[in-house]
Amino acid sequence: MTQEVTHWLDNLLKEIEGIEVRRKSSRRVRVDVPADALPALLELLQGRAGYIHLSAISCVDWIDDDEFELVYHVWSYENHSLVSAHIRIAREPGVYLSVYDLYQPAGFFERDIHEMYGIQFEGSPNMEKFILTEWDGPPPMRKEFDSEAYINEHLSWQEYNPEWLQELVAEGGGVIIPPEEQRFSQKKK
Amino acid sequence: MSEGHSSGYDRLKSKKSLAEILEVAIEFERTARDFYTDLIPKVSKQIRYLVEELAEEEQRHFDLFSELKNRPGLEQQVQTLVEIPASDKKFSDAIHLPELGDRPDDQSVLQYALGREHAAMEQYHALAQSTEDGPIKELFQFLANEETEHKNQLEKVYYETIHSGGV
Amino acid sequence: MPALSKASFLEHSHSSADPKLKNKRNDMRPENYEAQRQPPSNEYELNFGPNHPGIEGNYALKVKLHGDIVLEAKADGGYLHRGFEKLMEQRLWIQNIALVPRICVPDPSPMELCYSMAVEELCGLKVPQRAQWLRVMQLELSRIAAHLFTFGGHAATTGMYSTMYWGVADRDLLLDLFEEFTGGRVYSIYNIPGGVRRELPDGFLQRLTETLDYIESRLPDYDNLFFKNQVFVKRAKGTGVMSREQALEWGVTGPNLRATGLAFDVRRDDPYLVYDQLEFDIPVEESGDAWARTLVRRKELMESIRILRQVVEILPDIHGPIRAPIPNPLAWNVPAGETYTRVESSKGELCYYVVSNGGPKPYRVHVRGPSSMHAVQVLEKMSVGSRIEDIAQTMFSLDACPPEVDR
Amino acid sequence: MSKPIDNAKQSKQNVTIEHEEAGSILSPLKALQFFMRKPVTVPLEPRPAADNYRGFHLNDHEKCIGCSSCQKVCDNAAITMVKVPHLPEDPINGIRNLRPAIDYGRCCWCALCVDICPTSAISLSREYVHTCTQEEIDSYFILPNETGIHGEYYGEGWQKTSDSDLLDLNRQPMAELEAEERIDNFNEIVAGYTDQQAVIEASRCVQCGMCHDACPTHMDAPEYIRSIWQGNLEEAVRWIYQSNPFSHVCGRVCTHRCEDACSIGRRGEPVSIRWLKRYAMDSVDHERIKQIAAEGKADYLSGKQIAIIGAGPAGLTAAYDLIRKGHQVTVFEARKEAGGMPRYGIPEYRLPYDMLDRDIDVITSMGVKIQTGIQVGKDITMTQLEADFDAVVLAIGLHLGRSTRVPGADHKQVRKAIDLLRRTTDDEDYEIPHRAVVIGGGNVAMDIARTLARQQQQQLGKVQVTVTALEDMAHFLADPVEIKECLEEGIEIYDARGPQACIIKNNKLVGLKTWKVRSIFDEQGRFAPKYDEQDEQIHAADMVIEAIGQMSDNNLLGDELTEILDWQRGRLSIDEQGRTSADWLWAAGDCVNGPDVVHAVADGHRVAASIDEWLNQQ
Repeated sequence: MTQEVTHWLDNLLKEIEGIEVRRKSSRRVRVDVPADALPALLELLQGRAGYIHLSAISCVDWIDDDEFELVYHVWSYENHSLVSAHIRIAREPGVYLSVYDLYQPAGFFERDIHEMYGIQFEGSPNMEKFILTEWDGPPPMRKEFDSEAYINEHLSWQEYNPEWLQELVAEGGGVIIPPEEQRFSQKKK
Repeated sequence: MSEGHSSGYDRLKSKKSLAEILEVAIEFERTARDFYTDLIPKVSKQIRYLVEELAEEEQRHFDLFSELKNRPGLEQQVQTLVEIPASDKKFSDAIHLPELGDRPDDQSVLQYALGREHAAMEQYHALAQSTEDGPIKELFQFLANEETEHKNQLEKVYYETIHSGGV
Repeated sequence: MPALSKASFLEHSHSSADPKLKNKRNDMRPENYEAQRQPPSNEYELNFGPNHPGIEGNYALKVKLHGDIVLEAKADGGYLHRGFEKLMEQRLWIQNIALVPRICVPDPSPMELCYSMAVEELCGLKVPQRAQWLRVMQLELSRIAAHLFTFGGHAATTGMYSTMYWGVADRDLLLDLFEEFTGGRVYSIYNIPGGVRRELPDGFLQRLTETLDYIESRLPDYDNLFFKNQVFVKRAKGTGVMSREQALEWGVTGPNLRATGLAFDVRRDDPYLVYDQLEFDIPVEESGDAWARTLVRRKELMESIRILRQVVEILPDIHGPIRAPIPNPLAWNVPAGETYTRVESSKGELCYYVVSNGGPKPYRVHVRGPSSMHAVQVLEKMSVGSRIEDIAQTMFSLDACPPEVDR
Repeated sequence: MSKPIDNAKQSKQNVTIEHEEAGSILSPLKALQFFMRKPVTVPLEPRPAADNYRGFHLNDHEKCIGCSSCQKVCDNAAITMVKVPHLPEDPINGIRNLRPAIDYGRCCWCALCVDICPTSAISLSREYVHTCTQEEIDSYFILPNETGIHGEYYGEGWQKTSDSDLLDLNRQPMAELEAEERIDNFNEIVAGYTDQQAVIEASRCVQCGMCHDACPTHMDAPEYIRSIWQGNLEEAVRWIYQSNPFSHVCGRVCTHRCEDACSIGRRGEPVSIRWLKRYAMDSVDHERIKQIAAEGKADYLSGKQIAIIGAGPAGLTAAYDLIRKGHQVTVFEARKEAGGMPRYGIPEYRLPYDMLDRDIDVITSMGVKIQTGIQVGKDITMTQLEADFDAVVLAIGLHLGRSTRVPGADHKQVRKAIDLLRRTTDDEDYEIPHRAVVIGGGNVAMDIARTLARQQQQQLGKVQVTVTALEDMAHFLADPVEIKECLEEGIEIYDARGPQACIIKNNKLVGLKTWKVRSIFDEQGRFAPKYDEQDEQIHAADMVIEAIGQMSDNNLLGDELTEILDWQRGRLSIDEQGRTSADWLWAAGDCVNGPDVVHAVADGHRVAASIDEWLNQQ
């Protein structure tokens, strides 16, 4: 991206209130905006700067802050740069606006995030289940959902009892550290 | 100690019969055994084990040598005259009472014991050297080995006790 | 749990917001599926997949048809969902290198790379030059293998199974190469944050060259059998057409986008590794149909071979380590931060959004598989109006990879 | 959306396939040419895979030490550690009889286990296939050995290479004073780690716990190292205080058996466990350490009184444990200050005494009373202690030096190292020799040699110290670092020299006569030097210092008690809990175990636990 375009983009972004722009590299820009300013920002980026490709929407569950972070990665085929717009929304009720009207790919990402994190995107065309059709537990990508605990509770480990193991047990040996203990526990004081 | 060894010096001649040699040897072990046995109550309890072990070992040698001397079939051999080596004096001297003081410590006891074993080892070794091949030479070699063995054991105890190491 | 009797899946799926139906999650199971009398109509519903030879992977397209014309289509995923993104949050940074290639079976190498690049960026690791060239080699080999696989699959959808056999057999030669230099035939697990795990075996470049020559010599045969085959040409032309505007609007990338005439390729336009030092062209086609998409891939084979030949030439002169020093993987805290890495896989733009909170495990890994665009919304839209026999072809011509969607 | 797209970059096509034109309905028939070709057939018999192939696991049971790093790095929890009783188990040398068993229902063949293995015992084979029916599912769980899953060795595929090794085999370097900076003073030599170094060093640990098993007091080293790595130093101190209240001392002068057992040390330099402990202790505020140490202290008094003789690591550790349990503890110390052997045996350049004071301060701050300058046996008798206290602990250390008693060893210029070190600590003057010869090859010998060297440099401006040791360099009992630093400081070391006599001329000591040692160990590996009497040397000296061995001053027990107690080969006989044959008397530390700080700490814990149990039963 040329210097000129860089300046032009920076100036453009200044139009949004409460925006924080960080240029991470020549082709990566991080933008933090208040949640309610995001649609305007995207509109600006798309309409005036050629960021027509929504590469992805990523969701991060910052459970300690009681917030979800939504990151909108948009790419400009003209500027050859990728802007990642970060917003934070409250974890409860976990509702945000759909950007489907601006970017059609948002339909998939919003549906996915809804399924995995339980965030409701108002105005998104399709909030149906897609991957977790038979799942009625909590949205599994939320940090409070402990999938390892769930697995240990609902499924059992394959039991083996080969001859060599029986021989070792007869000798006084055998399984000492099962893998789940090594992985899931840490020495308690 | 009994009077038996007071005349020991007289018996030192250039040649001795095997019987005589064995007698001195038996005397050597006996005096040592008695010496250690007497010492047992005198030393502090913490090193008493050492003196007890030494007394036991000397008793074992005493028994061994006595048995040898009286072994049937050895009557002929015990009369054989054997050239006595230069170490004989040192060996015979060791029959005398040592001066370890009232309450010897472990190191003094060990040093004394080592000295005794060393003298005995040299004596038998020299006897074996000066004897022609045959059962008598083998006997001396056996005795020399016995004493060497004991001395080696004591040396290990000595170094382990005194050079406690790693400090 | 009461069986859902009267609602078709289409009706049902619209009603997920209805609390009364919330628990009826097993309605899709055969034992809960009651035959129903259709209303007098020529419309009917068909489950296309998840187990159907015309479907790429375990995936389903549920279509509503009038005669053999598709009125409505719904993509149905989840059959391959293994919860990779969640799993990655529970594994050490390094452990994920064994996990990521499994997200896309036919083209696993870009997955490894994209993840490794993200970790490297977060840690500020500088990847040695030699490792970068080795990575390019791996990626391009993987692209060739993936394209051969796709042609095979695509040909099979039009009944041309010989091409499939050829494609799979020739791909096997590439797998032999993978086995030799990465230790694994399908999942190379060759990348590691910081570089790659193995130096090349002796004489490898020679064998690589031989295989490239062979693959190249086979291309005319493929052309005769498949690409010039009038059965294929006639079936593919005009099938699954997407205009450039539509492609852009739908977020389509990769060969599918290039088949609409837009020469966009992450390797050139957002370069990584040493792609900016390599000479290669970006093949495009204009018509945006199944035929164009397949042809773009066919041309990309040549470009990949071209790139690999450059690698063979340059690699012997690139010396030095193949991995930057990395901390003990059992005690590796990646500095807090986030990064969005992006590579061009055989299917399009593959991105990883990786977040670290400074801990020993990733805080969040979001995998943006290229197929998540063209295997869901785009496929749904493009299927409408097509004929039932073209569904499979459309899907294969898009090179939809369901595990990328399911993750 | 109708953005104008810049297509200028669209490149020219060099591949042209004229499909429509050239393609004909007959093109596919060209494939018929292959009809006559000989088909490619691959024989069914097994063939070895490529050299780098990641097949099934191979494990060299001789090399494998059972550290379970493979299990930790395994992605899929495919590795189970199995005890194999017939294999050797040796915690001191860092060997466990655990071996990894692999569940091929879970393994993903990533080979991270190979890349991390500290011993490089694991590799993967060049074998492709294993499969079975449901009935034979047990065949998916194997204990790999050198031959592979089917016992048919196909050769090693993926092995550890320097490229793929995931372990950092090199230590963080420790900043130290150079020889010329340290030779004229007693400043601490080792600088300690910086924050960054400590985190990097801590990150080298694979958390195998070999160190924990080898440590006499079983310190939770993996846990405190992990805490250091995580930057949680208070947590590290908390872990440290679980097992060792003498960690300022042990962080500096511990014999670090942990490091000898460290699995990283199999191929590289072991993790600097000792310096990491020191780092954690030095980094946390002393007042905070006191609070952490006091966590969990009983908030009641048991009413029991315990006397401890000797305020060294063993005695004070016992005191620390006992006061935590609510007992009242009085410690009797014969010397001017508490600290025991660390204060009176270890020079300050290795252990600054204010660090020792901190450890002691933590213990006294919890309510332990220390009475210094009280000689048991003289100022107070054992009988009195027995009467006044519920239990007594004897932890008197080894304060008497042994003498070689070679001829001339009774000369007044033949001194004992431990006496001189004590005098140095207590600032008692003694005449600094111009030429000193030290007898001994252990750490005490090095301590006195280096102490004298410093004093010579300070007072005479010149170092002339010679160390003679029975052992050869390869078998020195002293820490290799001590030897290295000795040499740096200009001290001469003559190894394999056995002292024979102190040469005295005109009543003046002039030197030490030594013989060459031919061998120091017998066939059984016991200490039994053999000399070469021909190789004799005289080492000139105006002072000979004997640093060969130490013993405890058991006279304080008195004849009567000595007679009552059971003894075991010269040492007080104790049971596994450290209790003597008298039910009120326990013994701990160097006086029963020989010299070792961390062992003394372990002892202190042991007797405290035993006393507490006994008191609770009453």
